[in-house]
Amino acid sequence: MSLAIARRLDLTTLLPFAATVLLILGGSLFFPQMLGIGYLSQQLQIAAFLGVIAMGATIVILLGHIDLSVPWVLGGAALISTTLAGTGDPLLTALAIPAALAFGGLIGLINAVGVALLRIPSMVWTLAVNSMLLGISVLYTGGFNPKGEASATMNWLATGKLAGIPVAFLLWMAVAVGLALMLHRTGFGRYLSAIGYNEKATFLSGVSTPSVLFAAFSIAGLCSALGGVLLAGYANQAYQSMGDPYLLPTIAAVVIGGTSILGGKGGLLGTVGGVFFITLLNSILSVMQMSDAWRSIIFGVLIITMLMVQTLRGREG
Amino acid sequence: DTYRPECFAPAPGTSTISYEAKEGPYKIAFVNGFAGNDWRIAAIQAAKAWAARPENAAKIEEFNVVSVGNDSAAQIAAIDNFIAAGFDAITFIAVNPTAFEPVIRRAERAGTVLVPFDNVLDTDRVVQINESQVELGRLKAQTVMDLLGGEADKILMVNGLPGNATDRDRRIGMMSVLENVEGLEIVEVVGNWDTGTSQKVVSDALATHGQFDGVVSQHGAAGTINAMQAAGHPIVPMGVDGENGVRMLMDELDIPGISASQAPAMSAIALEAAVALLEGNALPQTVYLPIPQVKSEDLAPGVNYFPDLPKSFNTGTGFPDCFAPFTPEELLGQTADNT
Amino acid sequence: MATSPSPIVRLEGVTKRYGATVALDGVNFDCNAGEIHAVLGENGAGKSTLMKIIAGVIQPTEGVVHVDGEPVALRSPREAVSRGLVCMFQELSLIPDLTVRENLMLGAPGTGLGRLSGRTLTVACDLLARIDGGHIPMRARLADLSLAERQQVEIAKALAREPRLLILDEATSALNASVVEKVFTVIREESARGIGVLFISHRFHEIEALADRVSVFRNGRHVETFDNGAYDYPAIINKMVGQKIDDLFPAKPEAKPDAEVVLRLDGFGWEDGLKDVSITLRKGCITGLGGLDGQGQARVLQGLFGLLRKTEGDIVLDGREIQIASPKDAKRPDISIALVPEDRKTEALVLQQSIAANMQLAALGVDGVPASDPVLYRPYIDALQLKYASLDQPVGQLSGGNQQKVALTKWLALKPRCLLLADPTRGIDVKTKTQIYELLRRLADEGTAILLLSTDYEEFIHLCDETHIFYDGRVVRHLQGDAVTAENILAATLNLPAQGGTHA
Amino acid sequence: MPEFLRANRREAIAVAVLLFLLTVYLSTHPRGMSTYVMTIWANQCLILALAAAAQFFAVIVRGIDLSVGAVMALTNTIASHVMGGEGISLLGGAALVLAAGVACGLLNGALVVFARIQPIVVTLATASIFVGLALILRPTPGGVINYDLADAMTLDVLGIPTALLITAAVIGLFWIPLRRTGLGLGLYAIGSSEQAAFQSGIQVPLVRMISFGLGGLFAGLAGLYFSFVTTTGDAGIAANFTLNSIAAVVLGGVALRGGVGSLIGAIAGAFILKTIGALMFFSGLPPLAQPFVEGLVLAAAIAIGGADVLRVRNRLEVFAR
Ligand SMILES: Nc1ncnc2c1ncn2[C@@H]1O[C@H](COP(=O)(O)OP(=O)(O)OP(=O)(O)O)[C@@H](O)[C@H]1O
Ligand SMILES: Nc1ncnc2c1ncn2[C@@H]1O[C@H](COP(=O)(O)OP(=O)(O)OP(=O)(O)O)[C@@H](O)[C@H]1O
Ligand SMILES: O[C@@H]1[C@@H](O)[C@H](O)OC[C@H]1O
Ligand SMILES: [Mg+2]
Ligand SMILES: [Mg+2]
Repeated sequence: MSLAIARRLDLTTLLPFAATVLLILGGSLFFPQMLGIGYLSQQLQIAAFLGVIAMGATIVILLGHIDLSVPWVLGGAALISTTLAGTGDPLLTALAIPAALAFGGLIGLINAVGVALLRIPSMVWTLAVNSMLLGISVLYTGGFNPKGEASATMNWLATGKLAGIPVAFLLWMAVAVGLALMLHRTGFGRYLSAIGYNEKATFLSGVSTPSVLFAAFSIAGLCSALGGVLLAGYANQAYQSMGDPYLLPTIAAVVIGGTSILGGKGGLLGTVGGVFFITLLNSILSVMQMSDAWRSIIFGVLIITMLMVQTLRGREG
Repeated sequence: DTYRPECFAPAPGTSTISYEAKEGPYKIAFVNGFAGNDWRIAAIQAAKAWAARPENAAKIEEFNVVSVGNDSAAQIAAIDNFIAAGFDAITFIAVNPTAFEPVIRRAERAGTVLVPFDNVLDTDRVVQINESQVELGRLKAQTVMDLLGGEADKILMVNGLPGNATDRDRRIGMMSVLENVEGLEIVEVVGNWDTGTSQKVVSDALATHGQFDGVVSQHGAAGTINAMQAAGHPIVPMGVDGENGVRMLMDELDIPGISASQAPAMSAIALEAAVALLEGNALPQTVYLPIPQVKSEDLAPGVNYFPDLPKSFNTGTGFPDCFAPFTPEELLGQTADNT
Repeated sequence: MATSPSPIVRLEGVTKRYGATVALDGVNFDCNAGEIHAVLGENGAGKSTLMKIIAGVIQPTEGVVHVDGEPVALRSPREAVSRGLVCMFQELSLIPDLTVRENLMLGAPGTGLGRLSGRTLTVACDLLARIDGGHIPMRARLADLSLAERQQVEIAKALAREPRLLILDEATSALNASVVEKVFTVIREESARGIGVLFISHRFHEIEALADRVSVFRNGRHVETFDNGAYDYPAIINKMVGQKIDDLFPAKPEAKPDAEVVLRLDGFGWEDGLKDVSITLRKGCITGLGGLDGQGQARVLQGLFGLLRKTEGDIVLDGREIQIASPKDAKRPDISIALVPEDRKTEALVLQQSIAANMQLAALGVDGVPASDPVLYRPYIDALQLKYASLDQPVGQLSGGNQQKVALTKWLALKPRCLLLADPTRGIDVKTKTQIYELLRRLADEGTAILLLSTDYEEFIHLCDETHIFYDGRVVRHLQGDAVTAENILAATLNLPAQGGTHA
Repeated sequence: MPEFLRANRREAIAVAVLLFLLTVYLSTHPRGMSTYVMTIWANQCLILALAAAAQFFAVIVRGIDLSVGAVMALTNTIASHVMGGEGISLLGGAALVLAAGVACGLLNGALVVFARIQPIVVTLATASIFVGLALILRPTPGGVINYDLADAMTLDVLGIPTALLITAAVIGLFWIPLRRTGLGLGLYAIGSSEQAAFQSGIQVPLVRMISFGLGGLFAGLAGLYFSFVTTTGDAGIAANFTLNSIAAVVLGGVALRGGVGSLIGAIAGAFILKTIGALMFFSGLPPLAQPFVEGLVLAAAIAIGGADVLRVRNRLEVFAR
């Protein structure tokens, strides 16, 4: 793994990290506090929500696919976990997180059925799944309106600290390392990018490509669900469309991290950098009280700049 | 001289509108925009609860509710469809305040009564039901400033969804107060009416701007409070909206201030207004409903907030001056599957 | 053989580098109007690179290209075509999702972005007919054609552009002898009309039959150009590979009809593509599958590799009947069937990935196989003499033939019990061919059952112990021993009565 | 004819599905089939259809355009500034609006062709920029479009909805002819195999730029027609249309891997999508159940397209899709 990481430590991967550092230094000119532990560890915590989701997204994108069901998988998981925890019943409360994750995994499987078996483009199938989930949660909330509450564990995961480090961040890193091991220790990572480049040839190499797709999409579902659990623990509640702000930033983080949207090329480490960059950028634009118009313009321009640098490097190397 | 002014309070300097009476029972539709939002779900529930009350049910032949998403063209199409289908009145939450002039003309021709509410229109040609958004903002800011004895150095202002008239007016209302406090630094962040987003941006604001003397916020203030707690920020006066979770926190933490809500139950008032107009009554063109509000000291579980309902539940369950507020049971009694 | 003094193209000191690799090295070369000029060389010698430069696909790192004595910069195929330099590419220039008709019209001379003219089409159509492609439906999606059919379309497309110099880069590699003969007739007529033809092939009998002059390349260098017939095979091969090769094919052991049966197909069928095919694979025996393109022979391979749903008949392995539901199944140690597919670029390899990654892809996850251990592949890389810069180099950078070697290594490393090969020597140079033939023979002797689909009848005659000839989804002839002759094979492929052999 | 149907199978299915849904819709509509009802229906369908057309020109050359909605928002806000006037100024205004659309498209194209960044990523970023500009032009919704012009474009001619006439014109006067040109062929060639297209002598960069330009043009048209329907400017419309335009092209049988499908299909797909939405109006479904049912029908409609893969009997053929 260390070896695999090392191989991935090329400059494209480091780019977003470097850019993040520049952002912080730039921002600190206006707000010296940005160099303070308080602000930085807070960014680690907030980055974790996007980060966890982006880990799953990276895996799906490596396949050359995309998962647009993130928002309402996240929302659904939050709704389920808070509903169970809200009952106050210790057993159900204990089930809150597992149930939410199970939900995420299940939706992942449903996504995979459409993509792997029916061969529907993930971009539209996951979109359709997303709108069904929206429908279900509207139906559910409107029909039952159960008391919702994040469990103590959820709060701790989202807002707690271990040795001064946000638990959410540690959790994210755990997920990242876990997946990285899975990618590099087993053939899984190989299969992902091989499929991302040429699914037919991979299938003809005796790889059960559908199983790989199923695995990848359910991992993505799990990650989105975990993101939902964390966000519910953070806001200490679930609410409709709480996942909407996460879809496009997730994709942005992955591609800024050097993973090719066409599949095949890329990795988790780059995405981690991409997540830091997006999180810091949003944070700084926000505290600068930039008008919304200018915020989105700057956001777009910076992303393009990053990608240009990336492709330029790519062409030299 | 207008119908039930205690409820349908005229906005300052507004005109009156009336149509000639029609025979009931009526066909009425409620055309909502986006549905995946707790406030809107509550609004739909309130509308259905209203239609289910016997005294109203008697007056109604058909009642349709549709949600068209954040697409003004689709909303125009929906309204046109109900006009075409010969509906007597249509209430709606406008996706866009300026997109409905042609529809209004077509409605007039067809003799269909239009009653926008919540997100209303920039027009004086139809009766509109809303709380004064400017007042809603002003009220929160004023209360906070009063609690601060009229003086403050730094105020945090959490705005709603940008590019949206409702958000604009509420901000204008807050500014109308805060601008007059001299030496006041106003730090604005964009919370998008979203608890999680508010929590993030407020955390950042606290980390970079340090302490605030007070906070004024639109929807999502629960996030704002969480962030302040996490940052160990002292309790300061707050003006917030009316979600259940926010009131819980206010009561629990003894946060001084006010919770004034844009109440989803106004969907029912809009229907009430529609019927009143169809029955030939005159109403103010712009109705400013009495803003449901609670000072923190008056917060009482089960009365103006509900510990065993979700935090995302909107407490604005009615306007006492208009009719008995809906009980949560009444709202939920309307489970989605018995229309 | 008309060789006008003024060459159409002349290359002067042309060098092409790809990073460290030198694909072409200071090449001087010319091709005259009215001549058929064959280019020979082992895999990776630089033939395609040469052609791509003349066709404007790539630009030389150094050196000059002269067209009609004028130094020119050919920045794109468009410019080359406008000067009458038309190439029929080894990796085809056809659009999979367009119909045959649309492909023939695409970028045809005179059609810019504006209105399309049907004129080129009519020309192309009758050309297609003349090379035996008359049956190919104009409305068919190109992707739905077999490789051979696609090559026929590509040839017609190239000819229809009224070339002054026609470049054929392994244009006939998947075509069968009878079709190739027709293509040659057309080419001869064209050159008789004063058109220059540059011609790459790894099949000697083709070159002998066609070329006026022959140029030999080795390691990116132009070794020599001479008139056809000036040297004999061994001499030419010597120039090509820098060593003597006495016989192309290994000695064929006498038939052992009673050797133990490894794999048996009984009444195998699938839709209308395959009807009642029964084939027996014996230990130490190489079995050939022949026939015109698209007669179903590839279907047999696909069926045995678990690619066809709802097949009829039985597959019997070591006496027990087995079901093969997918390539993963086929790969299972207890079945252990390998397929080296027909189209290396889309089916056999992941071009963007490294040689190492490609070789490991099949072995990964097979228990008891150390997939990531280079030692596993070394013997085959050596035996096939893969020409590569580094194992981390993307396979896409390898020459056509060397890509094929990677595809073979990938599966051979698994030591399959039964090896299915679809035209494995297509685009492979003689030297490598001999290596592959020896390898196959050795594997067969070690007990691997080998099913060899081929478009080169020499392989049936000299390599295979027995051969099944397909026609319209059936085995129409089962040739063994002395009955395996060029005449019989050709007759059988056309389903004509035989002068020997046993009817299946 | 059957031959023709087989060749255009995807479009044929889409049109069939559309006719079915439309029949259901009209039969649930109390007013039933009438010019008014058809006009309402056609208007909102055409907006998405034009957006889908924009998406089509990105997808056909193997791209995705996440900025379609954003360009609509930008052009819509521009229109709300320049199309309130009278007479000739309106023409100028419309020209300006469409020019802006084309400019956006060309910017996307340039970043794809010259900076070599993947279309989906480029447009993800430019979308953010375009929306920002739109917000500067219209911080909150406002402005007007000349009502007479708006009426002319959104009502009917002799009982036929203007929107349907426009749709017919786009297909008959623009698409069918384009399909018969080298450009039309080039679009498909690039989308299907860029290398092969290049080797066949297609000027890949040029054709790609043109394709993105056309995409921008149609996004501009969509923004313009949206302006006619809503008679005002609003920077907040982007989100809806982008993803829906993608769903629409797929419903219309356009393959996201490029090179397959037709503008007719894309347009049909858009009409299908909007009709599914319209079905809710008089469905009598519980309001809170409607979003779910809508999603369900969408999923079903998409799955129908995929279903035939289950009948494929050569496992390799599923990869060709
Ligand atoms: N794009 C590329 N990048 C790097 N090296 C390349 C590239 N294309 C070709 N080469 C190298 O250039 C050399 C010549 O390749 P070329 O394709 O011309 O060989 P060839 O004579 O056509 O072989 P074959 O008979 O197998 O087709 C080979 O060593 C090949 O690896
Ligand atoms: N994906 C496909 N879809 C439809 N038809 C196909 C497809 N692939 C091949 N065909 C047609 O089916 C027939 C059999 O094709 P195929 O090329 O596999 O036969 P084959 O035995 O491999 O011929 P050869 O190996 O000599 O090229 C051919 O006529 C071909 O045009
Ligand atoms: O008025 C707003 C309502 O329209 C939105 O849906 O939720 C937040 C409210 O303030
Ligand atoms: Mg070659
Ligand atoms: Mg074949």
